[in-house]
Amino acid sequence: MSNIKFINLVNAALKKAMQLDKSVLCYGLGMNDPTRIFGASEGLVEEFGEERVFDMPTSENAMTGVGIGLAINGFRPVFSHARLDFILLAMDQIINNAAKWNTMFAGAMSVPITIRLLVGRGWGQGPTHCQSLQANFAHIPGLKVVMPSFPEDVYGLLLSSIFDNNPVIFIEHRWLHNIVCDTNPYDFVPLGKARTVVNGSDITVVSMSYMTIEALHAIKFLQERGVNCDLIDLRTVKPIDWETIYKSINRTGKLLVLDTGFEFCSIASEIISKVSMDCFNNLNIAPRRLAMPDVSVPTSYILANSLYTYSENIASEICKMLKVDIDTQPLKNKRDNFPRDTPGDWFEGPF
Amino acid sequence: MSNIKFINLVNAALKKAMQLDKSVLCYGLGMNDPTRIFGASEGLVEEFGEERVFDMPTSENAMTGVGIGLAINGFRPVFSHARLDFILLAMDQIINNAAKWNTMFAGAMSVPITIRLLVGRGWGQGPTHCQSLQANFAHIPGLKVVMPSFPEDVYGLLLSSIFDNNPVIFIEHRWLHNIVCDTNPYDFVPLGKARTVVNGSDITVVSMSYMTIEALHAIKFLQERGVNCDLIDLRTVKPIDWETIYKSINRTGKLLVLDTGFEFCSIASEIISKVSMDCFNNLNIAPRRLAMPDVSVPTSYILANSLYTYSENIASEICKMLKVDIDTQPLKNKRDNFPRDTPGDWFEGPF
Amino acid sequence: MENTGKVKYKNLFYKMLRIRMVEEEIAQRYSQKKMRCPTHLSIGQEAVAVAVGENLFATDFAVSSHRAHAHYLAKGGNLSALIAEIYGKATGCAGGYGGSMHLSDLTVGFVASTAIVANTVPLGVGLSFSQVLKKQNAITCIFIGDAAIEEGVFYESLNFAVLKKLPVLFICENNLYSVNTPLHLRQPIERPIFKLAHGIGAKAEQFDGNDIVSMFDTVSKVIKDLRNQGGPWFLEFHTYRYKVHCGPEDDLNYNARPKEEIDYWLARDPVSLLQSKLLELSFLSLKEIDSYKQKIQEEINKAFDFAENSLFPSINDKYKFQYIDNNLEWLHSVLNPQKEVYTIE
Amino acid sequence: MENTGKVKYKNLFYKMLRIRMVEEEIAQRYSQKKMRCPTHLSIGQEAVAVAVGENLFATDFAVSSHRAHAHYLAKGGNLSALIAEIYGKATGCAGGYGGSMHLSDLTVGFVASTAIVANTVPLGVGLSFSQVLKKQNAITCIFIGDAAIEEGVFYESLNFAVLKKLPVLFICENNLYSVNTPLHLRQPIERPIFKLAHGIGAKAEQFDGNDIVSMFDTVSKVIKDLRNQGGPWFLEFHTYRYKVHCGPEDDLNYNARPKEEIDYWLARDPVSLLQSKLLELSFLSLKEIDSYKQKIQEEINKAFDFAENSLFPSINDKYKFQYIDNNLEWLHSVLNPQKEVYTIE
Ligand SMILES: Cc1ncc(C[n+]2csc(CCOP(=O)(O)OP(=O)(O)O)c2C)c(N)n1
Ligand SMILES: Cc1ncc(C[n+]2csc(CCOP(=O)(O)OP(=O)(O)O)c2C)c(N)n1
Ligand SMILES: [Mg+2]
Ligand SMILES: [Mg+2]
Repeated sequence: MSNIKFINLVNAALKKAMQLDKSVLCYGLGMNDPTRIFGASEGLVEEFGEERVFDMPTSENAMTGVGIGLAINGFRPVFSHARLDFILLAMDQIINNAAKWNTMFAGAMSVPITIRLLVGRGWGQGPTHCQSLQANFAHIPGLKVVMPSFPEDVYGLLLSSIFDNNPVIFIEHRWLHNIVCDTNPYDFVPLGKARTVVNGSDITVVSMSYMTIEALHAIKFLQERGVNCDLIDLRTVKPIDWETIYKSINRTGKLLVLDTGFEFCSIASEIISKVSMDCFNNLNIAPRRLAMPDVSVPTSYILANSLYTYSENIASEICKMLKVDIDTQPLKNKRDNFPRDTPGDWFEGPF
Repeated sequence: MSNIKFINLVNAALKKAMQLDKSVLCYGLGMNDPTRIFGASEGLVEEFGEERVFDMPTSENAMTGVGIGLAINGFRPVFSHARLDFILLAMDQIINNAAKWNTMFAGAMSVPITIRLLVGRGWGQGPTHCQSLQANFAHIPGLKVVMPSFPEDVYGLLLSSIFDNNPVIFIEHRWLHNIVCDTNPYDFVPLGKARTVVNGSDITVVSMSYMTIEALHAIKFLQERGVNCDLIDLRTVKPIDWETIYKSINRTGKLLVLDTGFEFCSIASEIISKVSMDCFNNLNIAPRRLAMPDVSVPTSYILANSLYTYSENIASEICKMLKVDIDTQPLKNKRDNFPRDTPGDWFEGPF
Repeated sequence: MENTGKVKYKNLFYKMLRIRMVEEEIAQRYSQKKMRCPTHLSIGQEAVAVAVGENLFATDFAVSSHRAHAHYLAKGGNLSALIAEIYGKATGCAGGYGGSMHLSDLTVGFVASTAIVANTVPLGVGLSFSQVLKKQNAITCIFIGDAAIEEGVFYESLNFAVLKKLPVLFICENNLYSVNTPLHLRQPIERPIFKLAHGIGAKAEQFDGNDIVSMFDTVSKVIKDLRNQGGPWFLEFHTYRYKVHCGPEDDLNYNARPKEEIDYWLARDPVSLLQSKLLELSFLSLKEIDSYKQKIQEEINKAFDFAENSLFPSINDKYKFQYIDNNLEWLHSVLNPQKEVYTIE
Repeated sequence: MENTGKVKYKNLFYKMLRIRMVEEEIAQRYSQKKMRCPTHLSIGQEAVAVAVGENLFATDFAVSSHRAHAHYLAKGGNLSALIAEIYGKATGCAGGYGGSMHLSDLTVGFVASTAIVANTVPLGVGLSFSQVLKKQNAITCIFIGDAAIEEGVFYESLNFAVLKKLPVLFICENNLYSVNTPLHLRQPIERPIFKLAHGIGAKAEQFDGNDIVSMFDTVSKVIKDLRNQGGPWFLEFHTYRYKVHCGPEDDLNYNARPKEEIDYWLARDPVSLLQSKLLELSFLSLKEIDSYKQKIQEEINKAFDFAENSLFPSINDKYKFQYIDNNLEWLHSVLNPQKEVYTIE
């Protein structure tokens, strides 16, 4: 089992969904081409045929509406995009139609569409190929927004998204795709439930998607040095599992939120504001966030790298919050073993 | 001067801008039709001609790109939309082009476009004609987002937006359009500076756009009953004038944020989270927000009304926060003198 | 028109008259301020809806836009539920959540109308695609105005429909205006809309949208062709609206629109045109018309009574449709973590 | 080809060869991992860029897409600044902020290329509109691929250009693929792209995009017509890409694309085609070609040296372009609150 990567589990979930239910369809640019969207659609067209697995014109907006139409008449379409940034062309269909359909017609019709969006990073993706805009979707009533971090969760989360009766925005960070799974990944995972990845009582760290991986490095490093963090991986960023977060805060009294998106009006803002409103008396120091700063990400890797949050930044921030003095240089050095605009050796493309 | 309404001052600002600088252009659906977009473009085509003031096809996306192209080659286009909701068709042009152009080409070109978006409310606007999505724009680096509340400010703010070298999203709430001005409205108003509308030391109320009007009613009512609020009208919601907010908080120790938008990942979230992070030790009770709940707004006025925040809700919230016992029924009664799905008598259309 | 057409055209006349009278009643009562939502009337454009609607089955789908009352009714949508919807009542066809711009009657295949120009177009194409995938022997109709074709999504949708040869019928009511903006400020007028659609790859035709007698049979043929040979088909109907874009007032103001234009179209009112022809041919008497009107008026009165007497949706339901609940216990139970094996090729 | 064409075609050959050699050098050095950004090569498509670029002045504008090196160079863009940009250096044509997909050289009118399919199309139309409004006697070129025409914004933009008769030239390089997806899965192939554009209202023509001799003079005429009579003009060029969609590897893999297709196009390589013709006519000798190559290689080496030796942008500048500063003191000083009077009509 140890060879299975995150992207393979995305593929396995799509296969499973299509086997379980004939109404599941998969489409997107390059769906059936030799690269199969980084492997996500591997083997699908062969098993389920071209009626259920199809490529499309470069028409993101109409093809979202087509998916909504299919969904209204009983299908469960999964619409995949190689970059989240492309879906900005389809915001009218997503916000004015998909998100509102259920309310607008008083529950007469549901729109069970799943929109898979991949977030790019590194290797000079440039400002329009690296945006992690979960906040823009989460802001809209009626949408669910799912952001898996671990290969152990992605299979279950994707299946729950596909079989959810609401439109689901399913955001995969490209840097997760090659992460190998080391426990059984085939379990059911409900939407709306966070996962406590590490237990600790010094501080609550709330995270999502690829940031959870960086957090894990930082937290393991600190653990070895006597600092114990609660690490909560959101999995679903809308709706948020407040209960799990509040419980942790009420134990630790301290909150750090990590976000892959821009900081202003982010999921991190929402979490910090909700915790400040609802757990005010249990917070004993100022909450903090680490997110993308409020600036477009340039292409040159020198500049881009400087805007991202790495494990050593997380470790430092935690130390600062806890007022402990730990040298984070070893984390930094370890990371410098491979280029900072790649997640490891494998990332020189396809992008 | 007392007859001048908010919408007349929008019109006056457009005229002034076009007089000051030949590069200012105005366009949008219905720009030169008999109703002149509620009066905003009154007299413009007559004074400046059809080359500078023009109608367009119902092609929001391309016409945003056309505006960007005009801006790159030296124009200052003002693009008007009767509803904010329509601009969702143009998110690619706004986010992937306008917002990033400056960074993407290292400052070689600027995109001084102003996009006027009107937010609808009431009279059964329905879920897709009443969205106040400032948070979705504010989330994006590179955009400025301006939300005037008072007729006294709109002239100055619109001029500063038009002559700003960055793309500016200028959001006008339709319920402000008929508000009459009672002091001199022709002054310069810089972007990025909030306005302290009322001074008080009991609590800081931060607000924007139409919510400031409701807040003002509530705060005057409370003032007469011995409760003194600091009311800060943001005017620019991105970038935010943190200094003014922090100063007030550090005096009052209490924060209530009002927002015309959906609550999740909102401007209100951003403000509460920033204040909680940066002024933690000066906050002495849990901050609160009043914003649109996380649900689409139905058309039936009975349902829609129940989702909006009225002055009595604000007054009640403040009383709850301050633990004072004031009967807000008089505010409620006063409001019930005219239908709650209109701002007053004038609003039965045009919408 | 032959004698065989008598029953047919009398029926069409009745339906057009009914739509006209419904909308006139709405217009008349609108000032009572009980219908509190933006309302777009189709008075002057009834022939198109009826000509198309008459050729559809309940299993066919239709979607439309902000100006949808006529399409809804011609497709067989429930009248009382329409009026109640405009009144914002729980008995409305969208439970009061939708209003005049969001109509739906799934029992007759009128799937939805929405308020954003052209945004049901891809949805209609998706519905049509779903019919093909499900091997449902049915078609989908997409009602749009002349402005909707200016949205890129129309083009993208039509391209996809052509690519997949979907059984979808685009009905474009070209009433020369988008709100108050005349066509020539939005489109090159030397390029007719139906020719544009043809250039994109659709089978396309144009019709006099006001003279139902002149076009009904061809429309029937087109729809048969669509059912048998596939599509897409794009039909442009030239027609005219009398009321303001939104609301109950008349808009035949010689300052806003050219006098010749108004006069031309008023002389070609679709209901009057058909009525004169039927009278001329003695297919219909004035007395019959009166009895039609009486019957329709009764139906309309009932519908308004129904709407007036219905309850509003409960405020307690304001969060009811935030999300659709769904229980995934079945999924939980079919997933067997131990049994799954993933093989990497 | 007449003798008078000798200088002309030798010049065109030189320019095509130069672009080919630049891109081959990029491909070859890419594996050094110093060019760390997604890079789309146009090898096989050089004739189009050169045929168009040769007919432009520096005052004309051009915009392009992800695959823009050839367009940038053919428009006269600075070579060293291109290479430095791909290296992410401060001396790059976009200061390193843009990378291969965001090129700009305002000194020669190459305004911008961007990475989102078709999203410079309306921008180009806006530039062209700005030229008209400013009475600048110039045109704008919009380089797009065959997939870009599938985006609604292309259609909306072309409609507006037709409506306003703007002097804008659409150059569509139809290389049969969007990434790895062949045309027939995206568009009805019985509907040629240039005919589609014609249906939207543009003047339109198609060309063999690989045989510059066959099309150069007509392209020149079209551009003259555009300058004199207005536009828009839409030109479809049939051509072919050899490399993978993105990156330096070859993509002429018989599993992914039909063998006949590859063979057909390889036999019609644009550089070889012209070279053979020029050799055949003795307009050019092998020796001259060698000297061209040597000269070009020197220029290329210099450009790479320049890029390698340039500095990266400073990390301290990472927030430099968050907003453009602007001082509105002038506005403050011209606004005189006491003097303004607004009259309501
Ligand atoms: C995307 C979008 N842009 C603008 C509007 C405002 N609007 C509502 S109806 C309409 C005119 C539509 O004209 P047309 O399609 O010809 O239909 P008609 O009203 O003539 O029936 C416009 C511009 C909208 N609802 N949606
Ligand atoms: C809106 C959008 N959708 C998808 C992509 C991914 N993408 C990048 S290039 C490309 C293919 C474009 O094909 P074409 O226009 O024919 O140009 P070519 O690559 O063949 O030169 C695609 C789909 C994108 N960049 N933007
Ligand atoms: Mg119309
Ligand atoms: Mg191509």
